[in-house]
Amino acid sequence: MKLFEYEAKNILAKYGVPTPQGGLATDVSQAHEIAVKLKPPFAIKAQVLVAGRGKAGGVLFADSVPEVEKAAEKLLSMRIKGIPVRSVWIEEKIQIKKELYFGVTIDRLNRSYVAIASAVGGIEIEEIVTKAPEKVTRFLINPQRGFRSFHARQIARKMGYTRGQLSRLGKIFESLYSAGMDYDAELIEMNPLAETLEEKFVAADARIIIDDNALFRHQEYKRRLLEGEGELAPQELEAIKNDLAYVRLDGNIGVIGNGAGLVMATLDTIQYYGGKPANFLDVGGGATSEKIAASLKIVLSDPNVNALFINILGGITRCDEVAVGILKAREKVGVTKPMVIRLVGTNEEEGKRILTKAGIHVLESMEEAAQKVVEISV
Amino acid sequence: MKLFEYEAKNILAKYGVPTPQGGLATDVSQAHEIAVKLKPPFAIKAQVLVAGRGKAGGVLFADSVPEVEKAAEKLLSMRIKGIPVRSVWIEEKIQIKKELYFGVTIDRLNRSYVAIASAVGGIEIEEIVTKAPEKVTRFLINPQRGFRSFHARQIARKMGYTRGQLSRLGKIFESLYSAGMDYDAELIEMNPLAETLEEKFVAADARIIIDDNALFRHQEYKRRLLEGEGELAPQELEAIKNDLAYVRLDGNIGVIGNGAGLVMATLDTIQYYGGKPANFLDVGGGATSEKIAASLKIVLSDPNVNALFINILGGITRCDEVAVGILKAREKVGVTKPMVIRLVGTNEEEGKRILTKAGIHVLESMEEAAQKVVEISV
Amino acid sequence: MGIIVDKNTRAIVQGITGTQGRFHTKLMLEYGTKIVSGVTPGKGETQIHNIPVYDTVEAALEKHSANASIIFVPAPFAADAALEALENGIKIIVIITEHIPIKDAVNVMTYARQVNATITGPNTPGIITPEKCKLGIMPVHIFKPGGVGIVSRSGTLTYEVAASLTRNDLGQSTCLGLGGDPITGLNFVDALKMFEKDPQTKAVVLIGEIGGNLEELTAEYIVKEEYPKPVVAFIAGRSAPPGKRMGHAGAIVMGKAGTAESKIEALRKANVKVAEKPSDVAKLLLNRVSA
Amino acid sequence: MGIIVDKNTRAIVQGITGTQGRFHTKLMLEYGTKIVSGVTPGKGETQIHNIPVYDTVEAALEKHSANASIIFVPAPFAADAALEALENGIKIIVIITEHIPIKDAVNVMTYARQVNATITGPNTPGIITPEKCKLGIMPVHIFKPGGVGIVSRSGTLTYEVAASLTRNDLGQSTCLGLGGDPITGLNFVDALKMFEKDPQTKAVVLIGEIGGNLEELTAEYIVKEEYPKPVVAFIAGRSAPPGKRMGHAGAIVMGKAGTAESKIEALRKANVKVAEKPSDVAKLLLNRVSA
Repeated sequence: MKLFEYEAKNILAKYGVPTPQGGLATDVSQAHEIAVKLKPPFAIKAQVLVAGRGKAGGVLFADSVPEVEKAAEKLLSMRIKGIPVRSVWIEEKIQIKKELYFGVTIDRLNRSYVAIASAVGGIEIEEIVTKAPEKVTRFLINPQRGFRSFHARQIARKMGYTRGQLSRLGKIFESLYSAGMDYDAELIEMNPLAETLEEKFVAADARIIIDDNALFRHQEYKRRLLEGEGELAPQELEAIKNDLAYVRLDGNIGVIGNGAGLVMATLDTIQYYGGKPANFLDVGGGATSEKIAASLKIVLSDPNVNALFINILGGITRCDEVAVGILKAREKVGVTKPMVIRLVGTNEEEGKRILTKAGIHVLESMEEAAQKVVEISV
Repeated sequence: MKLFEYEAKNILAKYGVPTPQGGLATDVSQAHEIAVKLKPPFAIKAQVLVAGRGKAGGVLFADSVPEVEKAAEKLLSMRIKGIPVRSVWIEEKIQIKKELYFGVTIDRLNRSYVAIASAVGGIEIEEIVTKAPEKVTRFLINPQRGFRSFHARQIARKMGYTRGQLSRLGKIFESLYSAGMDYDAELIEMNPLAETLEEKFVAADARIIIDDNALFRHQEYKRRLLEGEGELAPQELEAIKNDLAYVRLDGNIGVIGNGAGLVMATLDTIQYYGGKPANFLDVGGGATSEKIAASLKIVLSDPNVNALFINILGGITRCDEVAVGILKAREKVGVTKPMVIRLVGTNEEEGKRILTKAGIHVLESMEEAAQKVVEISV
Repeated sequence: MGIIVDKNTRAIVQGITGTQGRFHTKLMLEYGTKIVSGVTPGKGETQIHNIPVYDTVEAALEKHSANASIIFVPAPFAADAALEALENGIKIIVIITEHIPIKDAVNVMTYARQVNATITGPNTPGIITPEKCKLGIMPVHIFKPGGVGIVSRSGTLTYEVAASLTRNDLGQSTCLGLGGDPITGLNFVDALKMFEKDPQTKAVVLIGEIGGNLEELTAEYIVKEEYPKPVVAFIAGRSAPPGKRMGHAGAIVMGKAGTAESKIEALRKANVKVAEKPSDVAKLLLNRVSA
Repeated sequence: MGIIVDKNTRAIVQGITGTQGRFHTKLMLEYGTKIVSGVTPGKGETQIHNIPVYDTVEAALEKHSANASIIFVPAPFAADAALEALENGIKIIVIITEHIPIKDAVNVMTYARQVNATITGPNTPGIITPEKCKLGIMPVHIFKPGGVGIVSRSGTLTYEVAASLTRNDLGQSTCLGLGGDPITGLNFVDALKMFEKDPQTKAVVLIGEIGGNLEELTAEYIVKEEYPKPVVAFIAGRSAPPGKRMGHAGAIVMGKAGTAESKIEALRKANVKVAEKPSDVAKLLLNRVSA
């Protein structure tokens, strides 16, 4: 779960990481209230979760309170990559001498957390790694020993700092790690971490992604997610509530399948044959007929969908349950779009019988089915 | 720092350990308010830190609210081992089927924490270990791996429990460990941990000793300690404030020295020659003249003291500083009791010169000095 | 032969009394897997399918020797269950449980490495050495013994491929699900090493997906070590957009890292044939094995 | 000879810029100890008594090889300093700092054991091999080289005894302060083992105090291993009441455990002569050594 910049900055501030003074506004009068308490110049930043906010014009600067109001008004009426801006974060603009990067994320190969630091910042870390690998320090964290203050100082030293700056940076790194662990972050980063003209350090921007699987330990954010306070499409929200994995895409073929890998391969196969998937939807293992029905409802609520592909390879999932779910959905939701169904595996015969009896044709080959649905969709 | 039973029980309850319903009262009307909210029968327990409260009559039982009031009144006017009872804890009396013991403390030999469990409880753990060693389970905790729920269940199993009781006990053990670690407890124990007639478990009594050296991480308790809310003698409180190690004893020879081992040996030597020390006071290393003066003031404020023994072996501590401190104290506090001073080590000559000039005789042998102060004191 | 599990594997089932644990214990027993006991805290001294259940792993092992464990314990407690197995000396662990927090998984893997244990999963369908031993939840009729080792990050996609291999008379030595999470006990290179040593395995199928760079590192390994057995791969997620988690916690393209293109390119450079569609795996394999 | 430290010991000082660190660095240098560098985070690139100061142990070791560290860092940060030294490969560590929380000390000791490092302290006056090396804060004029090893839980009491030995012409091989805390790196048995192997040490003085049962376990060890060198002991705290901490965090009688009586009895049973007063140690030693 991605946190908004203001959420991330509030967490960092709680852990003692210097962040710019600021506040969150959802309208112009709030923007005024916040700005009058701050020292100019100001930065006004649209609070959206999509990447590339800066390039999309989502960050503005101002020298006076009236300018802040104007900027806030502009941003709050904007859409960034289709997402309406609901709030802006107004903060004191930092005088940056140098932009650094520091983050903690997971290292799949080493099955551990890793701290990544760079004396170059402000651009995506992957880009930094490509452009200036010699500026990047990676430090693998042993979970039994933790990330201790001296580790943090060793990293600060590798970045070229000494004395007071080294100590200050070390404290910031240590705090960021603590925040990351406490919040089960799969990514926590300050980018840029700004070195100011006064040789201090401030987290100019911050990003936290909480491990979805650990959200049960962070109910306040889980609640925020389920209340739709994020930027989820209605289908995505409905999927979370039904414990389904759904991703909206920009095509026209609705896809439902069991198993993440199988559904991904289904999308790929559709694309291979020249079609465009409208979504990814994995019903998971052992789905009940109710879950199948809910999936159909979600996929069909996307107005772009003009054909449906249900791809089930029954292992734990029973084909007869799937068949019943499809009929249920047809009854309740009213399936008006053409459907292609591929159904093999556990209780395959019974499933086929149910569907065939209801006048629905069932295929056995995934590729054949994919070709067919592509034909229908164009 | 020892916590009161009610403090320990509140911590345990916060960590999900079942404790009897109850409340704290400092007068009879509060006792009434608490009792009417509880179900009889009741236990009324004097909140004192000294050991042997039960035998001293500090725990009473009642079947009705008026009886609770009577019991509270009685306890609140009592002294237990010289300590006035300032508050009572009133709780629902548990129907105990069996008394168990569980605690976490430090294992000096293995330099780790150890969980100790026993299927016999209600008496001091040392006594349990002596009387029924076969009932006692010791589990060394690896700090890098922690004390996990399965460790707790393994212990519950060794105590003879299975199924639901094993699970419930396991959860309680795990919670107690977490509380102990979070509060830097050098000892945290439930004794007895009561098995009820309903096969549930309740911490009938609880004890927590916070590591004094970790009190800086637990300011709320440090504050409580310094505010004198404990049971410290005025001298002990004054010593804490001056960063001096002071223990009040029941003799008449006031003792001041530098270094815990040296002061202990000084007390032993006084006793060896037939005298009775009034206190232990260690000024620590490198004491300033102000600290020496404060020490004299504390020791002399004990009315039992009729002679003083100052034993300084200067290493970091400078003998001249000690001498100046003694003169300062004599001036300000007015030292009316006879003093025996042993002063050797760093700047010994200068220290002796200062004191001799002021008419104070200084000895070099600790044993000679001890003999002399014993002579004076009887 | 095959890898990790065989006829001699003696397993306990942790979380045996839950719906999944109970159901799959039955299926594993039917397949011939030696399940010697089950563990569910609080449910000791009972039986499931005539298998005795204990409160702790320690208690289970006192009565029945075992060298493996399969874990169905719910996510919040699953890491603890794995640590319990490890601390009691079990060296082969299959964690079926999905949705284990990363932090917990990292802890388990650190400990496992210290004691040299083999962990499959979490979020895996498990491992099967056809007609010898199944420690997992896969449907069994799609597998048959033979010379192809399969290692995969995906469950149903493995079934898709295995079924197609079986239809083409390409039996399997062992099929191993690494698990769909970002942190798993084994990775492709670990599996390749084991398949290399296994005389029954003549060729390896590697089923990857978007997210991370383990497929790329595997390609490097194949080149560097001149891996001696033919490898055929399928990578799911060519059509996946960046920044979106495709069902699996581990299946996500972050910025430019973890794309299917990058993986396919790396593997092709390592002379691994990469299938366009799942059904192409069998064809490519037939070419490689006969070639 | 002597134990742990000698002419070849090359030490860094962690916390060198504090009042104590600075003062005692000077005294150690004057005694001839090889202090090669100092470490204080935030104070790198300075000098103290011509000794270069670095921000991290890593930086210090890159410029000057060292095999020991003495720590004067304030209590809240001292455990971290010890871990820094350990992780950077230092195997001899003296922790002078007092008031380190037990939880922190336990962490340090666990790590030290894993990497086979020797930790003296915390809350110790340190260690001195007279006229060879001093890693500590003890006054030096009371020591002289000779054949008696001293191991003690108390600082000033060690000085009292050492001064009295020196007056009686009984020089010392090494004097070692274990530290006054309940959790210390070394204990009496560790020291006895080292003194046993040291040819210079002809007899050992053991200065214990109330609290814990390490003196009792030491007595057991002496009996069981038939310890070959004469041992004389002094135990402080015969007059201490139960439940009161006598200055040292570790000096406390809990219930009936940790009393001076119990320790003295155990040692006497192990044929260790126990002195009634500090000054008696020299007499008993003269009897033992000449006997």
